[in-house]
Amino acid sequence: MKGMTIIVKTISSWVKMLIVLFGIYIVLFGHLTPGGGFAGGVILASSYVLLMLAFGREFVEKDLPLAIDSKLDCLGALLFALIAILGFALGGTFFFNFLYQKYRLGESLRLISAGTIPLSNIAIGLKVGASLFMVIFLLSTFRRGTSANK
Amino acid sequence: MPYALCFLLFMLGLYCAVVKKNMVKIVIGITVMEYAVNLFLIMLGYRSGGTAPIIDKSQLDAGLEQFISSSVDPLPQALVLTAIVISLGSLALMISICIRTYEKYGTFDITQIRRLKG
Amino acid sequence: MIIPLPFFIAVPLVMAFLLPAFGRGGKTAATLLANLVTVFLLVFAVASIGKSEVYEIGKWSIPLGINLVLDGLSSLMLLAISVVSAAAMLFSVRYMEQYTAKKKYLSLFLLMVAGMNGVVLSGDIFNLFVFLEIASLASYALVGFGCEHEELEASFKYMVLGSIASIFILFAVALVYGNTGTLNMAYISKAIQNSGINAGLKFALALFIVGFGLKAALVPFHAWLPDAHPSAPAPISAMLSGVLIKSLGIYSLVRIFFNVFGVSISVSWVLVALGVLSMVIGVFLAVGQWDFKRLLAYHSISQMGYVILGIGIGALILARNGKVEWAALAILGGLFHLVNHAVFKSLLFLTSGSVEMSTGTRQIKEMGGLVERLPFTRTTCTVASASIAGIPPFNGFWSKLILIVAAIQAGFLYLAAVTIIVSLITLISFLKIQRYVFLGELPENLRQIKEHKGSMLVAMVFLACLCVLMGLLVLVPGLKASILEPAVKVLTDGLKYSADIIGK
Amino acid sequence: MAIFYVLLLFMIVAAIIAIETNNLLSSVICIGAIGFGASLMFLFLRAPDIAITQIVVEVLGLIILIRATISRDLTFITGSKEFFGTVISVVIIFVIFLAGVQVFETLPNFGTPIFAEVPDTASQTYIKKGLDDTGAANIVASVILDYRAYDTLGEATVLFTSIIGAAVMLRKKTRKLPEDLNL
Repeated sequence: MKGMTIIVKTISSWVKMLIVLFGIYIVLFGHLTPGGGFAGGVILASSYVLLMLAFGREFVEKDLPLAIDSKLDCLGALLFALIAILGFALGGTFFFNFLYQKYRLGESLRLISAGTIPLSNIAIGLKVGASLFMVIFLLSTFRRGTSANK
Repeated sequence: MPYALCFLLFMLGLYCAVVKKNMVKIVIGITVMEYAVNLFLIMLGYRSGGTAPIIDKSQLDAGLEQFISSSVDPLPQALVLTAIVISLGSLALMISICIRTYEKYGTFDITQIRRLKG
Repeated sequence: MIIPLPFFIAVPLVMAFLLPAFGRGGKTAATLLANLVTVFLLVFAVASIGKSEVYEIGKWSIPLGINLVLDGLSSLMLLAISVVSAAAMLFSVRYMEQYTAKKKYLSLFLLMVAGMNGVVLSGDIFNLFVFLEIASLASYALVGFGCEHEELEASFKYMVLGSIASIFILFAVALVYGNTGTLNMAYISKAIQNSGINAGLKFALALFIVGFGLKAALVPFHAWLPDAHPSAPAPISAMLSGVLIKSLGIYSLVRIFFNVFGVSISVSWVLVALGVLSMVIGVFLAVGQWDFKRLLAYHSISQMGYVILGIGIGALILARNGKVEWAALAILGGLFHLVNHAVFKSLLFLTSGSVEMSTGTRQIKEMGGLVERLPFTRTTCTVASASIAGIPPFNGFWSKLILIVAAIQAGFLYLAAVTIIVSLITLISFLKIQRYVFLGELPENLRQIKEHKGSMLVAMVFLACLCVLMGLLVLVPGLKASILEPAVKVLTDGLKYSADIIGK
Repeated sequence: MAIFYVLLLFMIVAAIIAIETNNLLSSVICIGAIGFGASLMFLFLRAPDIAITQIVVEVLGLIILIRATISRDLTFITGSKEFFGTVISVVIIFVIFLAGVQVFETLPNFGTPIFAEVPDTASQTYIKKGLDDTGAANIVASVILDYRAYDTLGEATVLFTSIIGAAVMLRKKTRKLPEDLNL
C-alpha cells in the first residue's frame, strides 16, 4: 500500500497537526471542560490512523515504530500506577490526591488546578493513544497467511 | 417508557448474539447490548431540565446553589466512561480473534467452524 | 504484618505493565520477576490470614470512594489464588518454552491474577465488575494463546459467552444503582434492609445469577468450559479450573447473595438445583471422554456442583431460620471443597500438561504404560486422582465427608445419596485414567520420551504435598479456626456485613 | 422529551437493520448509526463528556470493525437459517422482555433521578463538594480521577490487557519448532 494521492497526503499531514493539537487540548483541559484522557487519547490515536490511511503503513512505521509505541503504552500505564503509588508514599493511601489535598496546588478553574487529576489525564491520554494506535496498526498489518484451509 | 425502549435495544442485541451464525454479527450483537446498557445508565441520572455536571465561571460566581439543584447525576457518567472503554477493549480483542479464526478457517460462519464437539 | 491491601493488586499490575517493555534479552529476567511476584503474593496472602481490614482508597470515606474489604472469605480466596498461581507460574517457566511471546504471556498471567485479587478484595459492586473484566479479558486471550484451530474456536466461544455474562452483570449493577442510588456493597445491603427487595432488585439478582453462573460454568451455563479449559496451555487450564471460575463466578455470586441481598428460600433452591445439575450432568459427560484435558474439564463442572450444593444447603438452612451450626457445617464443606478443588484440579491439569508435553498427544487411547517413562508425573497424578475421587486421607475425602454429613444432618438424605454416587462415578473415571494412561502397554512411538523435570516437577510436587496435608485444615482446630471458620462466619453472618463495614 | 423517543426509535430501527441485513458492511455502518445516535442522546441527556468519548470511540470502533469485514472474500452472509431454533429463541427473548419491562416501574420516573430523591447519596456530595474536595470544575473528571480513580486504573488495565491480548492473537509465529526447543 503506497498511500493516496499527493493532495490527500499534503492535506492530511496538515490536518494531522491540528488533530494532535486538539487531542492535547482535550487531554490537558479534561478537568475543566468535557473530555479528558480517554477522549483525548483516542483523538491522538486517530491522527496517526489518518496518516496511516493517507501515506501507507510503511511511512507510519518509520514515523512511530511499533516497538516504541508499545513502550509508550507501557509507560502511560506505569505513570498512572505511579500516581497511585505516590499518593500512597506521600499521603498514606492509594490514589491520594496529594498535590491538591496536601500542597493545595493551583487555583480553581485554572489549567493548573485539581492536583493529580491533570497528571492522570496526561498519563491516560498517552496510554490510550499509544495502545489504540497499536491495535489498529496490528489489525491492518495482519495479512492472511498461506495456511488458510477450508 | 424510555427505559423500556432501551431494554428493547438490549434484547435486540441479545437476540443477535444468540441466534446469528456469523462471527461478525455476534460481535455486532454484543456491541448493541453494550450501547443499550450505557444508555440505560446515563438515563438513570438524567434530571428534567438539568445541566451538565461541569462548573463554569458564571455558575461559580453566582454561587453554586443553582448548579447543585439542577445538575444531572455525575456518577453514572463516570461509570459509562469506564464501560465504554471496556467495551472498546473487548471489541478489539474479539475482532482480533475473529480475524485470526478467519485466517485459519476461511469463513466467519460458526456452523462451519465446528471442530470441537458439544 | 500485613501490607496495605491495594498492593495485592498493584504489585502484579505494575509488573504486568513493566514486562512487555523488556528488550529482547530480558526473557529470563522477566520470568524471574514474574515468579517473584507470585511468590510475594503467596507470602502476603499467608500473612493476611486471620486479619480483617477495610481500606478506603484515596482517603474518601465510603460511599464516596471505593473500599477494599479483607475478611475471612476474601482471605481464603486470596490464599487459594496465590497458591495456584505460584505453582502455575513455576510450571510455566519450562512449559511455555514451547510457545513464542513469553513476555506477553507472563504479563497476561499477572493481569489475570491482579484481576482476581481485585475481585475478591473489592467492596464496590462496579469495581468488582471492572476487575472481573480484567481477569476475563486476560483469560480469553490466554485460552487462545496457541492460535491453532481448536484454540481459536474455543477462545471465541468463551469470549462471546463471557462478554454476554459481563454485560448481564453490568446491567444488573445499573439496575441496583437505579433502585438504591449507591454502588457500595455495604450501603446497597443497608438500603435493601431498609426498604425490602422490590421487583427491580429481584430482576437484578436473577441477572447476577445468570451472569456469574456463566462465569462459573454451572450447568446449564457450562457450554464454554469443556472447550476453553482443554484448549488453553496447561498452566492456564490449571488457573482457569483452579481459581478463575471460583473467584469470578462462585465467590462473586456468594458474596452478593449472602452479604448484599440476603438469603432467601427460592434463590437457595436455585443454588441447590444448579449444584445438583452441575454435579450429575458434569460427571456423566466426563465418563465418556477420551481426551485427557476434556475429561478433567467436565470434572471441574461436576466438582463446582459440590461447592455450590454445600453453599446452597447452608443458605437454605439459614433462610428457613434453621440451626446456624448446621448451616455453618454445610458452608464449611462447600468452601473447603472449593479450596481443595483449586489444589487438586490444578495439579491434575499440570500433570496432564506434563504428559502432553512429553507424548505430544491428549488422547488417552494413544497412551499407555507411561509409568515407566514418567514416574514422578504418575505419582503426583495418582495423589490428585485419589483426592478428587475422595479417598482418605487426601483432602478431597474430608470435604466430601463434611458435605455428606451436613446434607444428612439437614435432612437432605437424597442429596447425600447423589453426592456419594457422583463421587463413585468420579472414582471410576479416574481409575480409567490410571489404567489407560499410566498402566498397560507402552506404545512403540512413546518408547523414547522423557520426563520434563526442573520447575515443572517442583510445581507438581508442591501441589501434591498440599493435597496430602490439607486434611489438617479441618483436623487441627487451630488451623480450622484461623482459615476456614472466619470464611464460614462471613457467610453465616449474612447481612451483618453492612453494619460491620459501615461501623468501621 | 420527544427528542429521546425519536433518537431511541432511530437506534432501534438501525439495530434491526444491522441485525437482519445480509451485507456485513451495511451492518457495520448501521452500528455506526447507532453509535452516533447514542452520542447525540448523551448530549441531550447532559453528558457532554460521554458524548465526546462515545463519538471518538465510535470512529475507532468502526475502523476496527470495518477492518474485520472489508477485504475479506465474502461480505455477504450465505447459508441456511435454522427456522425452528430461531423461533424458539425469539419467543424466549420476547418472554424475558415482557418480564423485564415490568421491572422498570420500580425505578423512579425518567427525569427524576434516584440520587436526588434519596438523602445523602454519594452523587449529591460529588455535586456539592466536588469542586472543594478535588479542585476540578468538571465533576465527572473529579469522580473518575479522584473519588473513583481506582476504577479508572482498572479501566486502563482492561485496555492494556486487551491490547496485549490482541497482540498475542495476531502474532505471526505462535509455536516454536521442536528443534528450537532447548530444554
